[in-house]
Amino acid sequence: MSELIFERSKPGRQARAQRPGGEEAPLHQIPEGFLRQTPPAMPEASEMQVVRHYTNLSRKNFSIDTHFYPLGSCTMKYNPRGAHKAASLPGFLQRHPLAPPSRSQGVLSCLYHLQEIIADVTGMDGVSLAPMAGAQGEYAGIAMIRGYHLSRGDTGRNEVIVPVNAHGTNPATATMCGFKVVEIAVNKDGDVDLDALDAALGPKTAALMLTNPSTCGVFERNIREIADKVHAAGGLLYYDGANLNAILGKVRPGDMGFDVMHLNLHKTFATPHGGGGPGAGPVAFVERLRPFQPTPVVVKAEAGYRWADKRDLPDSIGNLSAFMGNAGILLRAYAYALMLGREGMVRVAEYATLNANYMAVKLKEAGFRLAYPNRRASHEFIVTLAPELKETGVSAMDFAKRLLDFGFHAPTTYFPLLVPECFLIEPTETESIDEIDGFVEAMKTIREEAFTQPDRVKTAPHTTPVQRLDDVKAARELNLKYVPADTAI
Amino acid sequence: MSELIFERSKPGRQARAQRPGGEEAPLHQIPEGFLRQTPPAMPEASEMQVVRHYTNLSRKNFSIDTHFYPLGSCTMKYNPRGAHKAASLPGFLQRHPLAPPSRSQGVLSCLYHLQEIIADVTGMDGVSLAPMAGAQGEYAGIAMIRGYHLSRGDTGRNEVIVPVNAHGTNPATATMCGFKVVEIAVNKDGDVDLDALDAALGPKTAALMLTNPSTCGVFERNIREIADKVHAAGGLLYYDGANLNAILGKVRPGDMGFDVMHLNLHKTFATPHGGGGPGAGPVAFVERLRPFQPTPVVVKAEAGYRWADKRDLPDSIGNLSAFMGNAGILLRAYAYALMLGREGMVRVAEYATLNANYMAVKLKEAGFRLAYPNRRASHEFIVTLAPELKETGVSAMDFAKRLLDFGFHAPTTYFPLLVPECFLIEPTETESIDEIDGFVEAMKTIREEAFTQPDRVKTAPHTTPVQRLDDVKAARELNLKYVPADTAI
Amino acid sequence: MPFIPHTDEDRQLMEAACGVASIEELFDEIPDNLKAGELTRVPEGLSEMAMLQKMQAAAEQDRGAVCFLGGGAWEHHIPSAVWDIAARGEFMTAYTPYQAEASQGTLQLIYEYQTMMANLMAMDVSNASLYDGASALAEAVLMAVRSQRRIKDHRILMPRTVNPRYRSAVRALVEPQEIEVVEVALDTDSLTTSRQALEAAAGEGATALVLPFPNYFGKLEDVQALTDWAHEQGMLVIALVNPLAMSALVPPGEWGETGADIAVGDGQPLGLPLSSGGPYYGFMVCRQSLVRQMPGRIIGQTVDGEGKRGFTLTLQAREQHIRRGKATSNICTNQGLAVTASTIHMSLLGAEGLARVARQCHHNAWSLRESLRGIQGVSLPGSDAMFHEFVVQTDKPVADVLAALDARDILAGIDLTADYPELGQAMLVAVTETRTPEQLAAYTEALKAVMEGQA
Amino acid sequence: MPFIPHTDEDRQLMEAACGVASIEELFDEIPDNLKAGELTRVPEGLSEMAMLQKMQAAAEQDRGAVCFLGGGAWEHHIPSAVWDIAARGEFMTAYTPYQAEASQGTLQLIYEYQTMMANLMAMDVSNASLYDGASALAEAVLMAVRSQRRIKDHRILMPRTVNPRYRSAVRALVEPQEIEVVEVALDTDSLTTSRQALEAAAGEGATALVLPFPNYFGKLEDVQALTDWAHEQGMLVIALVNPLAMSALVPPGEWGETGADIAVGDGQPLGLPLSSGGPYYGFMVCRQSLVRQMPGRIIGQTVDGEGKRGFTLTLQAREQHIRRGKATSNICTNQGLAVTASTIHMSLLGAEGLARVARQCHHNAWSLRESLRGIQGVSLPGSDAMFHEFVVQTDKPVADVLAALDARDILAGIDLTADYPELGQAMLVAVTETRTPEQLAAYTEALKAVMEGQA
Ligand SMILES: Cc1ncc(COP(=O)(O)O)c(C=O)c1O
Ligand SMILES: Cc1ncc(COP(=O)(O)O)c(C=O)c1O
Repeated sequence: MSELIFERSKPGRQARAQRPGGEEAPLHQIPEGFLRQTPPAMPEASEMQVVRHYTNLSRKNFSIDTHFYPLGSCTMKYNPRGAHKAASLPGFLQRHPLAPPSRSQGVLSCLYHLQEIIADVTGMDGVSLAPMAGAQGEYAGIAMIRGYHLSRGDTGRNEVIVPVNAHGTNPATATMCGFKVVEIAVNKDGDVDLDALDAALGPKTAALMLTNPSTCGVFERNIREIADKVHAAGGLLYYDGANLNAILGKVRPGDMGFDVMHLNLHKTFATPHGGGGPGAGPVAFVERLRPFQPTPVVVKAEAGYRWADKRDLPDSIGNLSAFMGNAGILLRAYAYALMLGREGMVRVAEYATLNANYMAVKLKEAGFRLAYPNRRASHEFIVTLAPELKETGVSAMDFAKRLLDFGFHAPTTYFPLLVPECFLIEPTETESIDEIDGFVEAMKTIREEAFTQPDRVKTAPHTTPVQRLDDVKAARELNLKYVPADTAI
Repeated sequence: MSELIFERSKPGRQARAQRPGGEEAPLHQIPEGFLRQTPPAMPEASEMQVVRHYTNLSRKNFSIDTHFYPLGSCTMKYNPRGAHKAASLPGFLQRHPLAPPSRSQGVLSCLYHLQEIIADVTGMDGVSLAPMAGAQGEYAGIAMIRGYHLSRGDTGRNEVIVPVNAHGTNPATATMCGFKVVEIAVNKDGDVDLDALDAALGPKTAALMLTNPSTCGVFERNIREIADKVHAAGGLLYYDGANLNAILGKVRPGDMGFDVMHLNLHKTFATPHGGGGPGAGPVAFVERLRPFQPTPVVVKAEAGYRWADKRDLPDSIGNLSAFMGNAGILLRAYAYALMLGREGMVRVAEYATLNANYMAVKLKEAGFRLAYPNRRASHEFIVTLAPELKETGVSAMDFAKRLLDFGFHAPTTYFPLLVPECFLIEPTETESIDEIDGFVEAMKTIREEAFTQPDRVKTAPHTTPVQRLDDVKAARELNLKYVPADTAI
Repeated sequence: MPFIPHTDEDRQLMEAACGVASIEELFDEIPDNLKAGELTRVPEGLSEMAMLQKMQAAAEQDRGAVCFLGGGAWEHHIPSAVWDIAARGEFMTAYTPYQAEASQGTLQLIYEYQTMMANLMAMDVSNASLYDGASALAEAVLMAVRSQRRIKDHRILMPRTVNPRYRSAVRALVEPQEIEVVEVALDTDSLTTSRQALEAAAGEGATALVLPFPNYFGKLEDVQALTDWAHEQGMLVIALVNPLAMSALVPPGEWGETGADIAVGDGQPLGLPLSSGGPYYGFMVCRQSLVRQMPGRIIGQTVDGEGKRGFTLTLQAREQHIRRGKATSNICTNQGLAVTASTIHMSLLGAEGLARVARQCHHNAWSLRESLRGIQGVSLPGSDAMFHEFVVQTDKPVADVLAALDARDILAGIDLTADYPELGQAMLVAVTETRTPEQLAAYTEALKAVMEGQA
Repeated sequence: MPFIPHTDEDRQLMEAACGVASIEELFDEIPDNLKAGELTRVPEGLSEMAMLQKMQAAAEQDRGAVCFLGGGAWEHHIPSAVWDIAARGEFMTAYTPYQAEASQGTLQLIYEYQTMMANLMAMDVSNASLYDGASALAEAVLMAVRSQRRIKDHRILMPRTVNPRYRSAVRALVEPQEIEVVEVALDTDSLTTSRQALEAAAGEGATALVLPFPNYFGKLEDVQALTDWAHEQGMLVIALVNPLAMSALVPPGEWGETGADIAVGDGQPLGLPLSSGGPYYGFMVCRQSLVRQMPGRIIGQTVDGEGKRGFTLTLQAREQHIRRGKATSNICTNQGLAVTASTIHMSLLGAEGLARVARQCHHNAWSLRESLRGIQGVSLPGSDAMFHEFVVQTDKPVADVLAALDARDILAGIDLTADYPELGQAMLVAVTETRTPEQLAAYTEALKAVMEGQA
């Protein structure tokens, strides 16, 4: 059942209805040297074979539509089918990105209102929807900060400060923007170490990048103090919005003192993750950063909505994609926002937080160790399985794999790195107490197993289409594409 | 994982986005006695819970999109996704059945052309698309025959002749139309026993119902002789079109001498079976039966297409449904016909026949006994597992269940009844030699098992969500709806 | 070759295995004179793209009007999840669940459906579906006849307040079995069926009474009293209901002292798109004591070898594939996928959601009806107690009125003149939860303009 | 509460378990002065029905014109099966396949995708996708820079025949790393890039040369000779290609003596709807020797404990979640679902199907271009060797011409005047396999009418 589509192929087989009918069209006046001589090795299968192959492949995945997926920092919540349907309306799917304003008022009005909604929930002054994922949103934000400093002739600021528990995209983004990364410590309660911050701040500081609540699953209580310190040092504050689900409509990054931020609409606004994307990572910013925002953005004029581009925003960091980012994802997010409404936004944060705290309490009662037992959980929290590893030899990885056998996707493991053997657990607001209790039960059972039959856990998973995979082999003997056995390479 | 949706429910839980917004609307001037007092016990679940429940339920099914399904007489072939998409176009889905002609020319033109196509491939003079499945098509056809005889004052014809291997719907239909059923034998080559036919024919004969090729999987060679006999006796011939896939475009029932027939579009025209329907069962007929056809039918007039009803066809047997039968299925069939085209129709019969004959040969080579070894297979053929049962105690049922473990849906078992321990096998033209060879291999393996470890086969299936089910208990202790454990009934 | 996977090599190999030189030879048992010539009315094959372009053009042609038509099919909102899931290959391309172990998805779903439908009707047992509401009504009539064996000459009381298309379908489907369908006159004032009319039609007695609720005109028959009356006369009561309405109105199981005996109707309001009239599905629910007379498939719960719960087809001895000529019906293929969608639909809405939709339909219809009051030349017959449809009588030819509104992109109602000459110039108007206040206002304005001659 | 399953009872039970009197208390670590007031610009919540009505109205507004726009996104037929399968919950709502054992569906699919894309480009290895074609080109530039460590001051030769939106995105994405992007002049006669212009731009040398094929104007750059020239100068060659065209035209792996080094482009023509510009995906393929410099996820084949084949993320040490500030890119979420669709699309079409589509596009474009020849005031610059786009110059302001055609429901082309002042009044016209002969004729007629003043 795990044949590749290539292994199901046979020369000459084809999904014939999918080609243009009639004779093969001629190629006109294209010189021989520009023509392909050997056709590429591609699948050769009938339509039904393709449908069956990929339908069956899909059945080997866990997904939100089939499983509870408490993946910390990833906000795997229900992706409303209505939003998918809205974005799939023929009028939206068929619109060319360069269609003139006369053929664009529908989509532009949606995007304009989405900009408004995002500005409102973030407490920011402006929004550009252009970035295509969180990391590109970070890039946009940091590039805007760079543009800001440079525009003021403040050219010495070449450092970006990042706490050690930051997501990998934060330091990677800073580097892409040409900055040096300065990592600072986090204290035992999960807050930024203020002394370390003081030590790091200075005339070279361009920005501090922060998630709040952080990936430790706790709210940074000193945020205003931190903001003041950074601003006093002449730096700006970047907010990594990946965890916005925790505080949506409850606390606004703009009010915390942040200058610019991204949102992961594929997290907070429930657009589907798609097995790794596409997402959308709008940037929201305070007034003084407006001139630098990425293009295009929708503006409202007398004659209707239109795109503003480099001509309107000469200081813009520019366009980050060929057109308008992942427009189809933005439409899904807009549909979601319309359904939630203003009351619904706040409820997201409330119930995401309730679920996380409840689950933390239940796991603690079951004997698990919380990484930050004295703190409220935000929408997520950390359990460390270090005691279990020590006593039974069963690691967080083993727990993770064994959970799959119980029909639960594993939480985020080994991130953030500062907590050993950690599980970062985020139930999200769309799961019910029943699923949460079920997960806690499974965790208890596995813990029991760790003591009584550790091998059962260490060799897990047992019920998935494949057993535990050899990652070392994968990296050592690189096999990145299929080559038929009878082909000499 | 097999909880019922009711067992996942909790009072007050709801998929809130799916209700009309705002306040609950008032009920105006409806007297108390007309209002419902206790709300029905219905599921109470969140949108995600419902999505997850039914997505996971679906994963417990075999289907054409996931498995080879060689179910004889059912024509489980690939259901083109393009046809599904065509019928799901908003303009089609949103059209009200009673929309005036001004808002109906699109759909009417499609249905009109489908009538034409069906007339062509059946060799008949007229077509009504009204019947909603094969059985209703049979009803229409037999009722038309009844109307025909009565209209001529020929009131004594109260018998319908049906061969023993006919599908159950044939005799059941005759009964529903008020006829007495006369069963006749089939000879050892699978043909109608002509002596039995002669004996049965007479002044009471209203019709003979016949499938050709029959459910024995062979072509009735004497069909013209049979037709002549029936006609000579004053009866008419009904063609059960369930097996039309075998001869599509190759031989036309009209040319064989049949007077009226149905088609199962959900077989021959590849509309999906949907886990038991919906289908569509158009009737096609010769000229003299036209006045009796069921309504409505599409006619072409000066002003465009329009529906003809009882006013146009006063002798019609009438309408068999509230509107126009399963219009959405008819559109799928039309889309399929458009893609096949005239060449494609013939190819269906050719490759369906090639596959069946190849598979029969291969199974015979593997040691299985064909029921009609001296005959060409049509699009299907029969294997009898009587020898295996005798030698090993493993029945056709056991083979059928064990096949599921190999990822193959079982063929039709124990039908037609006249062949003991039979498998009626129909691979269809959309399966490739690879799937067929795989099935033959599985059959060989199971046969091997029957001799070496019969219990493994008798207790199969082993890999399905449930093991073999207790049908007797199901019928004895009727449990036809869920009642919560704590409810006294 | 669209949809055929064979390569030339495959074909040759297979021909060789069969011992034939060409596929044609496999047809050698068929007399030559029977073989078809070229097809002439089937066009040449199209690619999927060209097919879709053609179909899209046809589909576009029929779009663009706001719909106030009902009469057996209504435009309702269908949650997006419904068809996304129902159209999954595993549901859509499965066969009838004869192999239970390979069909637990479909089987459990139907068991859930049976539960929902029985509960919605407040009755005992449901089958797995019939073709549509009209044919389900015919099957109910046949079932009533089978259940009343002591009666010799079967007469069924059929009020004229039953959908006229249902009435004619019933005639088409039961007449050959020599069952008399007796029409019961319409009270044109109330647009309901009076006890007097029933008594007149009943004469010596009848096998069953059909009670529509709401009736074709959206009015509420006095089902409580009439059920008891019919039972006193020894008749069975066949309820014909809109299932959506049953979330808010009294369900058949609670009519009169003991409830109706059989309930049928069309499942369309529960998640099925209008789609020119189908596929929808007919539902049928009955008392436990009648279950062996029920037509169609029924799913039962059972256990497997390990005692694990599972679901399977049961009571198959009623069905044609076992009982053949003596089966309760000839139905085989039913409307499985429509039921699949409907089950998901009901699960998403729940009792409260359904009732909310029902009330919103009712309220919107009521609002429109109120707003039409006073338009010159318009009258609104019948009592004010209604569900979501109502009759409008006009002093101009209704066909002209409808055409004038059509020209304004409003499908304003169903012309009743042919089916109900006794109502004069009349049309049937339906309003559901999908109609916006703006659309209701536009309707009123347009009708006013047409009726008051400024059209 | 839309999408929240909690009943009141659940909430209370959970609050009690947490030892709080209300949910609000769970937020007690947050300083009060930070708490948000009511949202003012988020409207009130809508039901799914009302939301869809609103979105439907917006979507309808933008429909109705026949599209001849390209410039990086083209209307192609997408087999119906593609999105039916890609939108299955198991693909659409899965996360990045970090837990390999629970993600074999996605992982195997990407491995298949990598194979298809590498084969289509005739190159060694593919990654699992980048955001879009423009950002992929920027990543290729950064990758070239990383691979040419010996060079100190990085200069990238960027012909003006590269899509102007790609050029500006590259600048936006690489400029902070102090890489100079050198524009290479356009030969306005041939609409290609000349060797001379390249030599002039190269000066002392460069890190890499970007070669678009077909270029922005649909023309064919002399990739064979220019690749060898660039390699001789020690530059890497970054091929920027239309992947559909590569089924018929010479692929990057076969350019010149040794092939291009990196190939990128946008996957949109392989199964992605226009959708206002996204989601599409950027693909990237390279020589084996450069694989450790590649950005983005890569899937490798491996085995499980029982030796069974399986697939997993590999070479993760290149990525931000492991390497953080030293990663090859900051990309994390990519365009997985778009790749899923594309993989199914390519499987359905196969090499021959793709080539047929490519040829049909080319032929349709060619036919339209030929039919425009001779229209008064129209000229068709450049050589006749083209793929499926071409430039039309007009002697009237092109903005007016486009507006006049828009009024006839034809989106006739992309206005080039702002991006290419050197071309005068010019527009870029694209034609794909989806355009019918009737639509081509209508275009010609309309342009004729507009240009010859009968508009
Ligand atoms: C905390 C944090 N920041 C940033 C990102 C990057 O976002 P994206 O994957 O959308 O690029 C993620 C998501 O993976 C995240 O969890
Ligand atoms: C031979 C034969 N006749 C008639 C029928 C009845 O058709 P339907 O199920 O569409 O009512 C079938 C299908 O099951 C059949 O196989």
